[in-house]
Amino acid sequence: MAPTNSPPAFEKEQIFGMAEKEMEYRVELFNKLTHTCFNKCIENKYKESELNMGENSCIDRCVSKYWQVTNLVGQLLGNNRPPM
Amino acid sequence: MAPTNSPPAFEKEQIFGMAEKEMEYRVELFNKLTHTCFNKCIENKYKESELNMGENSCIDRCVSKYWQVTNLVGQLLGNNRPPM
Amino acid sequence: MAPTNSPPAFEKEQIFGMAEKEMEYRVELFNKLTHTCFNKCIENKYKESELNMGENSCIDRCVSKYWQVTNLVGQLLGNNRPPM
Amino acid sequence: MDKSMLGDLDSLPEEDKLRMSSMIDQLQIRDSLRMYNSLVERCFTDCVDTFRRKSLDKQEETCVRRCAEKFLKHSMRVGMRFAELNQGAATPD
Amino acid sequence: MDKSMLGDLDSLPEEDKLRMSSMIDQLQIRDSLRMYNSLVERCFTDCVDTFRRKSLDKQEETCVRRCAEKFLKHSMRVGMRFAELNQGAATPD
Amino acid sequence: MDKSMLGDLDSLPEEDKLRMSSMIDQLQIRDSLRMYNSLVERCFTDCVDTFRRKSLDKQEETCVRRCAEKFLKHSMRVGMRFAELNQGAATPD
Repeated sequence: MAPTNSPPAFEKEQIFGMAEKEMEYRVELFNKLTHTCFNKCIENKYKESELNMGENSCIDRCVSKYWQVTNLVGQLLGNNRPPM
Repeated sequence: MAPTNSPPAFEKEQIFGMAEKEMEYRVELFNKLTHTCFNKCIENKYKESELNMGENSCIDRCVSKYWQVTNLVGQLLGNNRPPM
Repeated sequence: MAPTNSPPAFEKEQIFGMAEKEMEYRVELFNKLTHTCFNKCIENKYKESELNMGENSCIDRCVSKYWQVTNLVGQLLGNNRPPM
Repeated sequence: MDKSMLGDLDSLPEEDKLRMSSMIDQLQIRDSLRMYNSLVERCFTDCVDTFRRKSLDKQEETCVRRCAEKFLKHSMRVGMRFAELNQGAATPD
Repeated sequence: MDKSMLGDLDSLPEEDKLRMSSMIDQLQIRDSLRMYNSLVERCFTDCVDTFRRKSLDKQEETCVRRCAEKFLKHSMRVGMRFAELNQGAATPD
Repeated sequence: MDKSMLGDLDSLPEEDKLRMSSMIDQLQIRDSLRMYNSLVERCFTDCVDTFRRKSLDKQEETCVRRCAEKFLKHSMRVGMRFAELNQGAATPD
């Protein structure tokens, strides 16, 4: 960023705009991950309201793998930083 | 709301922000309801462009049940007011 | 637009708001088209990372037909201009 | 979606009323454009399945027309029922 | 979604902190309302399939309750795992 | 999505041009981040189906790579065809 001679109000808007997009991205990542792992791990007959042991370990692994896919796709897209 | 001593401009932004989110929520509720009941009630072969009697009564009941599910889930989430 | 006597700041906000909605619409159209044609044309076993000849020509026709459906639905909704 | 479902503006001061009304207009424009996009997506997905030519054939076109008309009628009916529920006019089974 | 996942505000000047914090609040409100809507959609889609009456029957109601409770527990667990990954606490297989 | 598809700014006064251009930048950033998210969701859904370990196996990783590369190529081709249609360059069947 230019230190002083640029219009600071406009520049600040840009920075806040970027920060907002970043946060929207994180929220969307979390929501997609949550819905996708629910689809993969939870049987949709809902015989009980507790998560059973199989579902719990499936969730943990699903989150971990989703995270890895996020990093892998990020590399392919040329991002040089982790998803968060 | 505090009557005078608080920064009114900032506070007003908050109120307008809340109102905007509320309205977005209502629009999204209506759209999800519309799409879900279309999926449940309308056969997707489209042999004619009119709604038949069976479809019409299915729609009415679907809207009614969707509304009840909205209220039920709202209770579980700890909302103490109706969906609108 | 009224030339001078109207409140220009408020009016300008309206115009920028409209322009923003239009652009969001175009982005969404492009994204829905892309995802729909991927579903229709690309086999999801991913045996290779290249598009084969059948997929390529399917994509071209899919885009063309999607465009026509956009125009057709636009006419039914009473739009008198093309989708872009 | 009917504008009246989004809120009652009468209690607001004039200046806020204008702003709130403009906000509702913007939401409605966004909503109609999204509806347009999702209607196209739905009718395309349900009606178009072959890609041997680049133009819609007669049968696909008919299907798309019916799909869109049916969706609009459906949407209007849902809107009426929805408005009744909002006004607490729901009657027991 | 936990607020702390959205960013660290300590390094900002006071005025910007207020604005950023308000932005985060707005995003969280929007996110909870969207979550509410999509939870309703999911549980309705999975649990309600017959439309011979206009009221939920006992079985549908039980299904919706379980679906919603299960989703909330699922979502909390995902949140914990997600937070660990964010903090680089992930351990090898 | 190509910036040029979003509009022609040449006719605007300088100040509005700056604002409009900034708006387009913001939409593009949001769009790329959304695209990233939905690409991950799609390739994960299509490629990962077993949860006996917490790391991707070789086969899943290959599938994700191909899926992402294929989607990007697909998306570029769609963009070209879309641009042609926007410019009215569409030719009959």
